[in-house]
Amino acid sequence: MKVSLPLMLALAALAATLVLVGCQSTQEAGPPIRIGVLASLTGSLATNEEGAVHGMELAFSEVNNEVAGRTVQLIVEDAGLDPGLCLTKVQKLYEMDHVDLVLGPCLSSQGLAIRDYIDRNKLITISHFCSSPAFLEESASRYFFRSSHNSGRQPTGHSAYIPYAVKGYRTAACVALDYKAGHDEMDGFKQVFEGLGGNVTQEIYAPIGTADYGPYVARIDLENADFVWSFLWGDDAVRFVKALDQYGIKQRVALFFTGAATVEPPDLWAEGDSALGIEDASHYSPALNTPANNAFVQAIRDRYHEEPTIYTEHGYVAARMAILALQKVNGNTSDPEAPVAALEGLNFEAPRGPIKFDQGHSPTQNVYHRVVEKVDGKLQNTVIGVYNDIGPYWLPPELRQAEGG
Amino acid sequence: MPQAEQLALVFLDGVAFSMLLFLLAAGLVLMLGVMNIVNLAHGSFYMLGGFVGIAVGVRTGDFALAVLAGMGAIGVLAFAMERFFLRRLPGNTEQVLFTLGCVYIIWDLSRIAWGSNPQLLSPPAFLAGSVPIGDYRFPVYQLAVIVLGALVALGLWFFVQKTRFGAIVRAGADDREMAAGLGIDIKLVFTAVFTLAGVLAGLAGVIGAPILTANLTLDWQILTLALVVMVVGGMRTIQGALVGSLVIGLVGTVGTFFLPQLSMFLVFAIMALVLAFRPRGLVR
Amino acid sequence: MVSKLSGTQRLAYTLLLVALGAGVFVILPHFLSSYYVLVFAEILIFSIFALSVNLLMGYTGLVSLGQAAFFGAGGYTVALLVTHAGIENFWLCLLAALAVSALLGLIFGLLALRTTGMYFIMLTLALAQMVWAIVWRWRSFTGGDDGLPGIPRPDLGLPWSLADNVSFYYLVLAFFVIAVFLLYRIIRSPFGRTLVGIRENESRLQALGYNTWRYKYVCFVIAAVFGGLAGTLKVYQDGFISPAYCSMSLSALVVLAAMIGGTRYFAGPIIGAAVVWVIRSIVSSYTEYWTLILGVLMVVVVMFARQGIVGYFAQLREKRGIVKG
Amino acid sequence: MESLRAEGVSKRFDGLYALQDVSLTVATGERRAIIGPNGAGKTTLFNLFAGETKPSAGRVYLFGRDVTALPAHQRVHLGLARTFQVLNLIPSLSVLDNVLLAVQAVKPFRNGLLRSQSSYAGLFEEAEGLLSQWGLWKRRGDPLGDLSYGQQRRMELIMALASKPRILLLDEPTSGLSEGAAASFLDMVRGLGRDTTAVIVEHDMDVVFELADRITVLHQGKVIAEGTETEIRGNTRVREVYLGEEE
Repeated sequence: MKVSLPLMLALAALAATLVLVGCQSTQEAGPPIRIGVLASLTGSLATNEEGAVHGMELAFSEVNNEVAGRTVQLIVEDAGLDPGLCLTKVQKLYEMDHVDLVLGPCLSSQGLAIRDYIDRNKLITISHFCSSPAFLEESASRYFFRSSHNSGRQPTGHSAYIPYAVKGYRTAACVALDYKAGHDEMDGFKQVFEGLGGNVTQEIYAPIGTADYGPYVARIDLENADFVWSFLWGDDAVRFVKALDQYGIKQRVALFFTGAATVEPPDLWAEGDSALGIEDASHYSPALNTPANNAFVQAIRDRYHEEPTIYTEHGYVAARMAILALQKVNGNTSDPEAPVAALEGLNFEAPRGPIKFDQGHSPTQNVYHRVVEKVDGKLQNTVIGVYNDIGPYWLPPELRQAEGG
Repeated sequence: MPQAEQLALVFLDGVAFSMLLFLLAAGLVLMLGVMNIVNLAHGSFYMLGGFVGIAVGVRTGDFALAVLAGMGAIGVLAFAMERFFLRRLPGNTEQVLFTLGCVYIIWDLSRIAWGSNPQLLSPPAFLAGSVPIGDYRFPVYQLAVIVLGALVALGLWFFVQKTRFGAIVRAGADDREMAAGLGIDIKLVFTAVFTLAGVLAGLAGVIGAPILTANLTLDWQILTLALVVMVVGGMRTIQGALVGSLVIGLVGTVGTFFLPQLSMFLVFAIMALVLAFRPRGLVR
Repeated sequence: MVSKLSGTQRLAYTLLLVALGAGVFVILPHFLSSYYVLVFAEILIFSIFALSVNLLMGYTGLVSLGQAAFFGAGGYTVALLVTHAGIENFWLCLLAALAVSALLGLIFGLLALRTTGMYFIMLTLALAQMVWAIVWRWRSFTGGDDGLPGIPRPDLGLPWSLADNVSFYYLVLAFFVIAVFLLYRIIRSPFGRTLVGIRENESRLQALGYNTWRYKYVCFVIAAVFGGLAGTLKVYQDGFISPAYCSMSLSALVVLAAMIGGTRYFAGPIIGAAVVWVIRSIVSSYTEYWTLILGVLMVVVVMFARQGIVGYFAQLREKRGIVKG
Repeated sequence: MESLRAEGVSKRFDGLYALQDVSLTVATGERRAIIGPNGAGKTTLFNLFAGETKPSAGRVYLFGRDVTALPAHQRVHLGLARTFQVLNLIPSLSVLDNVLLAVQAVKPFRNGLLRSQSSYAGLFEEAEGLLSQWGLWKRRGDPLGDLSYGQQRRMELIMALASKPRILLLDEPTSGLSEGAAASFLDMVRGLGRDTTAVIVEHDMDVVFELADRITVLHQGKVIAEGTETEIRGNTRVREVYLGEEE
């Protein structure tokens, strides 16, 4: 039997309205400071991103969830891996929950998708990742900050500088994931390495989600490369590192990667012994042996019974930035310019080391030379060298003249 | 110019990958042939098999146990799905849509249970090394996968060609009269075929885990590749599944080696060519 | 299925309901925050998409798991025209998007409609994955995994800007009404009645003198065009496109929506789309298990309520309303 | 004038001949019965006429036109219609919908996309005419599957007549009907005008002899006799292979 179409449409509209209006009524105007969190809690980054949220929660718990005498309320939204969904969610946070400030999102594509929106609404957003250089350049916003690093320059500049200047390598075969960040990283590496006088002999791009890295590692031309450089993450990183080992590449050529990528935990833990001895340059290591980091690692272990990763630390630092800035303006975000000024003047000790924002809205920080080691049966990135005060635009001294500052 | 040894590496790698695809495509062929359904959760079976295998393998350190657990778990799941759900559905379209719902359920349960971080299973100690090929090396484990795949292919071929049970598979879906004539309960055959396909997918999931890792994107990814294999191989026969797997596995790896920028695309280009010029597949 | 009763009472009743429904849709945005207006526009877009897949699934009996190919084709056509060719004219982009979707439908229809049943399901799925692979791998053209950002809301030369969510909602609503009107006419037309006949007994329809292949082919192309329309609207809403627009999971999601709503009822896909989208955008704020909820809902519908939500209520109404003598 | 002609038609399945070198001509307005024991190839021949299968060799002519390569649906538009031995209707649709589909099939507006089916003048009237004529108008709103078997057989014929065929192929139309129902069905066929040619496959010899002007006898895929009732009754070969067996 047939149901009249208009009836169904009317019912649908009515039902939807009730649901929507019902949802709306949960909001209330009150004293707590509302902080929205955009995290990729479904999809391939879900577990890492849960870690990031844990880091944020830890930071707020350290101040008893109170800033300037007001309770802090975290409203966590799952933005998946979809830029469109992220835009929808930030609108929800701002227009319905009336958040004072947003932490996140993770992916640069998501950050770019919401950039115009937060800029227009002067909504202060502190991303715990979004490492694309675009956020310092064409897509910069006065209201957008990040606690991470700058793809292609920091720490990637050191993944070219250390092999060239310290190790004396002159030729490199490069492998990166075939998406914007991969190209940014590869271009950044090339700029520094070739600027210094080195030669990139191969540029190999693999699509994200490549099931089989056999053909990619077999392509590496070992005759013409002093070392292999790479930027991959997630399952791709695991398969790639495994393949390097199993196909005998690792045994024949040096490996030096960029940080926060190929041999970063938790991927590192899945890679197992195949990753042993691989060096890279990064701005953090969970194995960093400083009082600040040891305390942070211990706190995460106690609270969540998990090992912190770079995501956890990024989340923690983003939340610290928010707390410090809000404290400075006494919790008042009605004029967004005040917290922006406070954020720009931040200078504090993070688990990764000292952080300041003297060159744009991305931290100036240490970069570490790391090597994968096994300690107590567990793989870690042991720090074997420190480069202090590295800005997001860092270039080796030899190249600074050419850049013209 | 690539050296011969590089090509050998890629070729062997492609064959090993083909064998994983074959284990899946063979199950799909059996289900399509006997039950006339396509199990959209077949990629999910593969994924879940990998997760279970890793969970058991990491805890016990016993690879054989991991393989058995993966096969067993997916076998039981498939059995239950067929026995308690598929059987009660009136048509095969409903059955397919049911398996689509299962894709979502298996995905989310796996996410809750194992999270989204990549996980890897170590091959057993006696297969852990690599053998030299010129200046390069090739993992022994992948060679073992090739051997295992070949054995399973042989076993399935024997099963389909030489057993009474296999006669039903050859006769095709709608020939219930024949099954009855042979004194075989067709319902039992359905359960058996669906379970067998599940066991094969679980097996593929576990033995694939040391190569491909186990993660939450595998369900659709593997299903897509297995379906492409079906289209290329002709959907009807175990031999077709084998040929399709080899074509897609080798095109995927060797093609990627020469033209990495066209990886994945090549696989679909082959499918499109087959569809345009041999719409019934390469075999039959 | 036939009701030739057309008393004035019934007419008045229908008109009243139409007016009520239309009124709710028109007034709605003024009671909702901008965010929910956006969600509502998305539901309307997704409804068009679900209606398109249901023309195949519900009316013709062809389960297509590749409908996202057309959604993506429409969306990418617009995105590429805007970002690469600098064409800003909305009508031109829309026309091109519909043409490209139709063309793709013509080609895929030729390949997929050689088969039926399971084979058709597999072929549509594989063909759509081919589109996805092209979009995903052809980075220099489509932006690959990163997608293409920077598609502004359309400028129709109206005195108000569509950048505002409420105005854009009205644009979507207009297209939704047009799409519903056209599709409703199509399924009531001789052509549409023939599709139902094909679904029920194709060989008989051939014996009656119908070239059933051609009907299925035309239906496939029409579905492609409406899929492309939905994709076009979505890309204007998001201002961004990525390979997710033509992914297998989107194809699956829209089939799920049609199933949940009820494939045998015209309004089914609309209700289903609303349910699925509310779960995806609103319920996901409260629970991380929303994928599981969708899956369980699908299984429950397939097992116990094959007529879907609309069908369930229709049966209730039938039980109450009609007393058989 | 001839309506239907087969010339040296053969059909092989897996190397076995279902039909071998069959030739026959049916004149316009004729009532022709095709008989033969089970497996003689009657239904295969029917399917060749209707266009549902293609002959392995030989040609089929419809109203003098070579239609060997023409698919079934196009033959309908030349004026051919058929019924099926096993009920082949759309039980889930209403009686009226079934007839509407049949009537509409040969109308130019059958491809109409945007006008409601109910708005086409004449379509409903024609369907009403058919259903009233054959006594099923009252049941028009019921799902066809709710009708009795005899009524459904009648629907088979109504659906075939809906396209106003010039030649009607009836495949065992009375099979499964009670005597009374069969009789009323025969009345229906007898009521057809002589401008309609009818070819009928039938087991019931009473029906055959009562209806047919001429009879063709098939045996093992070959025509063994053709002629009037008396000729067939007198044919020794036919008695041997067919009538003898049955009686």
